[in-house]
Amino acid sequence: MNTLDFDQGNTIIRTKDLSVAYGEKTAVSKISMEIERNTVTAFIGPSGCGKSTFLRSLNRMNDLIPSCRVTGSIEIDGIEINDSNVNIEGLRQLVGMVFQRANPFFKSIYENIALAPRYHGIRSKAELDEIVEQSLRKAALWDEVKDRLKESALALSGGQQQRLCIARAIAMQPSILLLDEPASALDPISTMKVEELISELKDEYTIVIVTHNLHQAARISDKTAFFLMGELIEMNETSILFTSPAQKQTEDYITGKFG
Amino acid sequence: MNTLDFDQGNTIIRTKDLSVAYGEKTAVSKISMEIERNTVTAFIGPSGCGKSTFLRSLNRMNDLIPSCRVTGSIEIDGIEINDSNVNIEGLRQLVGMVFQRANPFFKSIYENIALAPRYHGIRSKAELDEIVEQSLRKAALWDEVKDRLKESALALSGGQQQRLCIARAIAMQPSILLLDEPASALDPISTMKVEELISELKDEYTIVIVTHNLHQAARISDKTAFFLMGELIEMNETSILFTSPAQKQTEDYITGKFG
Amino acid sequence: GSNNAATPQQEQPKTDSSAPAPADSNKPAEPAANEPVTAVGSTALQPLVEQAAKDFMSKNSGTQIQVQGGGSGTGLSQVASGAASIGNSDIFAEEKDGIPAQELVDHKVAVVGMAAVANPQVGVDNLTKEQLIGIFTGKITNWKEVGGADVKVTLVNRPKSSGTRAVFHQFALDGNEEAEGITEDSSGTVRKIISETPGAIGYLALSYLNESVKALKLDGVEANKDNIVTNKYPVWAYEHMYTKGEPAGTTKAFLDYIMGDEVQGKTVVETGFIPVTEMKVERDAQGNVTQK
Amino acid sequence: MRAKTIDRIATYVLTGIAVLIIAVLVGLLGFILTNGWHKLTFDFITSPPDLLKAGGGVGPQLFNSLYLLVLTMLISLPLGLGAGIYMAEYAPNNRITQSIRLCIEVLSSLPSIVVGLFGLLVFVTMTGWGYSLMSGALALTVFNLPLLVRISEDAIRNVPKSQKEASFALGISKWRTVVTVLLPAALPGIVTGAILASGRVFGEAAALLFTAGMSSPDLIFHDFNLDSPTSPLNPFRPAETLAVHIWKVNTEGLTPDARDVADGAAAILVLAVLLFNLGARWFGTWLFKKMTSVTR
Amino acid sequence: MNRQGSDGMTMIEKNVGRQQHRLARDKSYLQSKLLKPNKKQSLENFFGKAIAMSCAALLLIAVISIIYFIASKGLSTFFVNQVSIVDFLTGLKWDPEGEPALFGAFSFILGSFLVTVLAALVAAPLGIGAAIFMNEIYPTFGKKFVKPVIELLVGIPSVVYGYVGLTVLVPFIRERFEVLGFSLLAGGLVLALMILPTITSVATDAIEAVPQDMRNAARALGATRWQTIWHVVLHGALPGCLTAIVLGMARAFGEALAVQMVIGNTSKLPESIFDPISTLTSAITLNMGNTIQGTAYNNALWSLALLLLLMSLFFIMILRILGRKKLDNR
Ligand SMILES: Nc1ncnc2c1ncn2[C@@H]1O[C@H](COP(=O)(O)OP(=O)(O)OP(=O)(O)O)[C@@H](O)[C@H]1O
Ligand SMILES: Nc1ncnc2c1ncn2[C@@H]1O[C@H](COP(=O)(O)OP(=O)(O)OP(=O)(O)O)[C@@H](O)[C@H]1O
Ligand SMILES: [Mg+2]
Ligand SMILES: [Mg+2]
Repeated sequence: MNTLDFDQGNTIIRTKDLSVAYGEKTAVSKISMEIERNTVTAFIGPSGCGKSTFLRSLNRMNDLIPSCRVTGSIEIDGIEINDSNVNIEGLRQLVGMVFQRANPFFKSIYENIALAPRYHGIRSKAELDEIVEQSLRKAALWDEVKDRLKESALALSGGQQQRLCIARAIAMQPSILLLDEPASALDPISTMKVEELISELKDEYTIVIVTHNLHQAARISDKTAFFLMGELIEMNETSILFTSPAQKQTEDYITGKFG
Repeated sequence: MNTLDFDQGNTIIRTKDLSVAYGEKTAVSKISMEIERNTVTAFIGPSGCGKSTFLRSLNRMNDLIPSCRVTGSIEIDGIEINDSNVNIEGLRQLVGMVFQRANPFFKSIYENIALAPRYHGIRSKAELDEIVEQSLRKAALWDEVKDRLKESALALSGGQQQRLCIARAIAMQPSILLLDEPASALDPISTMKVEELISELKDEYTIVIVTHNLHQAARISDKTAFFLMGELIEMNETSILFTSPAQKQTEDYITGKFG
Repeated sequence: GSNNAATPQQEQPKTDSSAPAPADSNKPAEPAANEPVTAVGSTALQPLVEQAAKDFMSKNSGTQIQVQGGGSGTGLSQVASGAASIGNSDIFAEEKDGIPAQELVDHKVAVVGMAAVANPQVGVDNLTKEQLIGIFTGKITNWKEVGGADVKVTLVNRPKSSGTRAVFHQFALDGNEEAEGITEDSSGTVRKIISETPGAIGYLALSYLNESVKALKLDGVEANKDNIVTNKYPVWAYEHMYTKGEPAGTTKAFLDYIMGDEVQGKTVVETGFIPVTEMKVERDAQGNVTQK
Repeated sequence: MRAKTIDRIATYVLTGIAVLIIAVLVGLLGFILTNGWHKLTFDFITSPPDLLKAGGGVGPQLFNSLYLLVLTMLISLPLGLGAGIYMAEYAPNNRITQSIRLCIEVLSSLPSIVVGLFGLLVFVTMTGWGYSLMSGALALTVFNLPLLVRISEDAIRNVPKSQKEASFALGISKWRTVVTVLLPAALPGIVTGAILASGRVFGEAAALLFTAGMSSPDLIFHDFNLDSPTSPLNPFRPAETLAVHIWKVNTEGLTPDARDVADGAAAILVLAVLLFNLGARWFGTWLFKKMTSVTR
Repeated sequence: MNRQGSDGMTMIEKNVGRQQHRLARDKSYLQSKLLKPNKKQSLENFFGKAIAMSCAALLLIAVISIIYFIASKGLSTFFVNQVSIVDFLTGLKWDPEGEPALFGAFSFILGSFLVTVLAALVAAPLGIGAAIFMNEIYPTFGKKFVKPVIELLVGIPSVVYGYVGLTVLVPFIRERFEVLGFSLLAGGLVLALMILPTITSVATDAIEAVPQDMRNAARALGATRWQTIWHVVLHGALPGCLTAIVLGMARAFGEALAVQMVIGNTSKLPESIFDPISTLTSAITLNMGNTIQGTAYNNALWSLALLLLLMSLFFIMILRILGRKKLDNR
């Protein structure tokens, strides 16, 4: 179910002239980008520059916003995902997402994790238990919650909630993982664990992460894309982009941080 | 110089054996701490360790949570703030707060800022306009919103919303400013601006900031307090704490980040 | 109609609302403007009283007469407790428990006749009393048993507390208990149901009869004014307006007006009642009939 | 792709439900409006009813309905809002609050006829007002209040907690927080609720039979003396409303066109409710925009 | 650094001066702020609370007086007129003016119960389904068209519903099923139509209140729209939906005029849903105006009202317990 057709070369996501507008307001304009399989790509850029919007169009979450119009093309593994014959649920299962704000369901911790696997056909209790435990372990949350899996997820602290959301996405066993500032509410230890996890998952998944933490981007990503005012200014190997950016704006931004 | 009355010491906030529990669960246990006037104090520690809870008890925001019980003493300028004769509104006006999650009012940008000053007695339109502009400038938001002050604050991006909340707290002209991860949703440029702002405000305000970004703590704070599982493990000059922590746990935490 | 009721008041606004109204020379009692009269009770009697009140007010400007429904029970309770000046009732106060009948003064203002009414398709236009009782007590369940079409009988009753039912029960069914059936309070609804439901039978005041339903003769006697005034057709009742003690002032003037020729001769007939003044017999609360 | 199939079936079923409801509702509205359409003349809407002959109108009844609605809302809205605020923000979590809550639910389930009889005993008889608009308005208030309380409470509770926190953190007192932060945000919900409540008030008949009465004096519309029994604005005069009038002509009406009058009155009632709804909706949106600057 | 300030001081001097001033001000300012009993604020809070509380108190008084009134009247059947409670609740014969007077209200109780349950069974799935449709399936059309139409229907007076039921539904049932027409079924359907708007609007509000974040999270997990609705939206909106049903049932229970016009009002036990029935409300409305206050008959009607009250209380309780159970699962 999850296995993509691998003979298409190494590019897994390819956008071409992708623009996204909310009503009259263009949030992302004409971005063309290629993302390679099993890499970590970081999106950086100032607040409001359209990183989240771009990310959300990769699994068609923008479909849910009525005013939102997407133009241009997005191919995942050579398949245009905005085509009408694409199975959106299948797409979203393949392309997992964790949001900027933690959004656990009004359900127990266990149910939060088990929901998606159950949707996707896993019924056996033992199997679900296993998935829940594994996902929570990967998200570095297991030890903290193992004794209260039946309690409401809303009783967790902000950071715990966010890690729960990551665990929830992992439980679906996606191929691509979109992370919208997953660590902005996490403490360094959890952040470190998540960063480790991301590096670990790299062999299995393609990961795209939005972050405000340039250190984090530098530490974990293979490639970095710098956005400004809805445009993609520069995208390159992380080491190159951070050491010798091609664009003045990128340099300003990177050094500005420590100005 | 000689007119100043320095004999009361420089401590503005002093807690003694402060414990906070949510129902049965103790979130903060027996913390004694002193915070000096016109300094920046950073709280660090892993997620769920009680930083927010401690912070919230400093302006009695915990009063709002029915299950929450606060024991021990908190003195601000020698006055026990949990006493019944303390004017809570006055306290909260003196001790401004910005939350982990941006929470602008469902009102216009202008109204978001002007609400508190108006409530606290400023009626003249010109004066309010001035306060709104100054506060937004200080929060590095003025240029982005000056043309749409009458629009809803909810139309702003996450980062803009958070800066608006900072502006809103500043507009009240508090003496103490509590910031609960104010920059966790901000991009580096805004973060830098906010950090600069914090350093600037230091001569006027006493600032307490919760942050997960150890760099940030190191850059902006005079003192740093490290929390773990509801306890205060260590508090010291920031330079000392980060270079030669007295406690093993502190060291683990600080270095763990880059483990 | 009501338009002429409003016009005179508009012509002489307010000024005379405090002064006593010019009295009609025929009137033995003088209506006083500052004493509003309330007539409450029977919904069946309400149209007559309301129309009479309108005409009365337009003749005696400045007087206020409020007419309200609520049911005979409400009317009797209210007048007995002094909350209303007049209590309109379909039945004798003596017939209701809990009413101090001796404190109330009865003014019989009209007579209402009632007929057993059936769906036009039942194929019967006359019933003997035995047949009628048989039908209403549930012993006869098909119209063919009384020589009509082969349709099931559907009873349409009035509520147990209703004055109409009490009259029908007493004078048409001779006190035999009705079987359970559909129960409706209002004449309009009863008529509608009977006209639409095959095999339906019920009873209506004569004023509500029209071509959509068929009024049945009882023992060959048609329910009409001529037969009622002589009690040849026995299913009829008085409409009462009770006062607590002897009426005075506007109340008396209004009651006198209703008993006068103008109302008895016109409004009473128009509203489908029989003028009490034309009755050749009298009936008391126990049902004893005496010739006038 | 079982989930997908279920999703499609569910969509069809839900759409089917919506279509069914719309069909029934449109049929119902169409039935009422087409039946009454020919009566909707200026004369019918403005002239007083006739008791015996055909050709009467419903002018005073229409006015009474509107005026009674205004009176009821003037009384019940502040009370409902106040109690809603109390329940949402001040009520301690204890037995008394629980029992208030229970009382509200019980009250909202009271049959309106019982409220009417209660009104007859207390407002009509005990106060000595007689059958009057005021008695009617108070009876309607009794039966309207629980709905308004529930709606305001829910609307206030649904405002995110972070709004309240933000306001408290600015040193704003609780009352002012409620008034300046929570209420504006809760307004659309409250307005929706008030519309629902008004609809009920407008169409209520049973509770009014025994309180506002079943007849109306001939109103003199230029008479502004509040004491005068013929002044339209006098709150202590009896007043038959449109809904009561429908009931009356339906049940005991003697005029040959009783059916027509009822049809026409029902059509007017439906149209009035429609206009009122649209007006209130527009007003609610306008107010929300005004108070929160949020366009929705 | 050594630029001149406007009043002749250097920047440093100015800064130091400002700081001194600030510190000096701070001490007294802080303490005064903290300890000053702020009259305006506490007054405001006091009055706010007082206003809100008196509204709630008024509500309580109204409720208590009504309950007292109904209970005192309704209980006098048993304590003044000496009717046995058991006979009243289980008796099959209702003949208050007979000899001896019989007060068996079981058929009314059963009728009210049946008609309400039938109405809820029809209206709850339809109403909640419509609410889901309006929020989740086709929001633009739903909010712009369906919702206003449904809200409009709340305003249609019950007599009109009753009249439409009488002229359309009853003949339809009569011809379609060859029965009388006046029936439990007709009453249930008319009531279902009447409570549909209530259920729909309240359920809509509840569904709207579920945060968009939740839907996003579920959709991002690849849940279909229906799965999102079923597991996340309805789960979150459940208390609200139950409230909607309670409100609807309460309305159905208390409805008088419309039901009375279509159920036939026969105080016999129904054998099928095509049989005419009688309800508590119809018994009250049919007889209340014709009976004399204070008599056994009148008191018995008040007992029916009291029963009505108790029965709705019973429903409220059941649903509350249900609601609490569901909430715990969260
Ligand atoms: N639902 C929406 N409707 C209208 N405008 C929106 C919406 N979401 C975002 N925008 C606008 O689109 C622009 C890009 O927003 P986006 O959330 O993608 O920025 P971002 O780079 O993720 O910012 P941040 O770092 O603050 O999260 C912003 O100007 C924002 O105001
Ligand atoms: N309202 C509440 N009710 C019950 N428990 C709570 C509540 N708020 C916080 N807690 C618990 O109290 C503990 C401390 O929470 P707190 O929010 O103070 O942590 P924190 O250090 O701010 O964490 P983070 O960095 O994730 O924000 C946590 O275990 C949390 O689950
Ligand atoms: Mg973003
Ligand atoms: Mg925190």
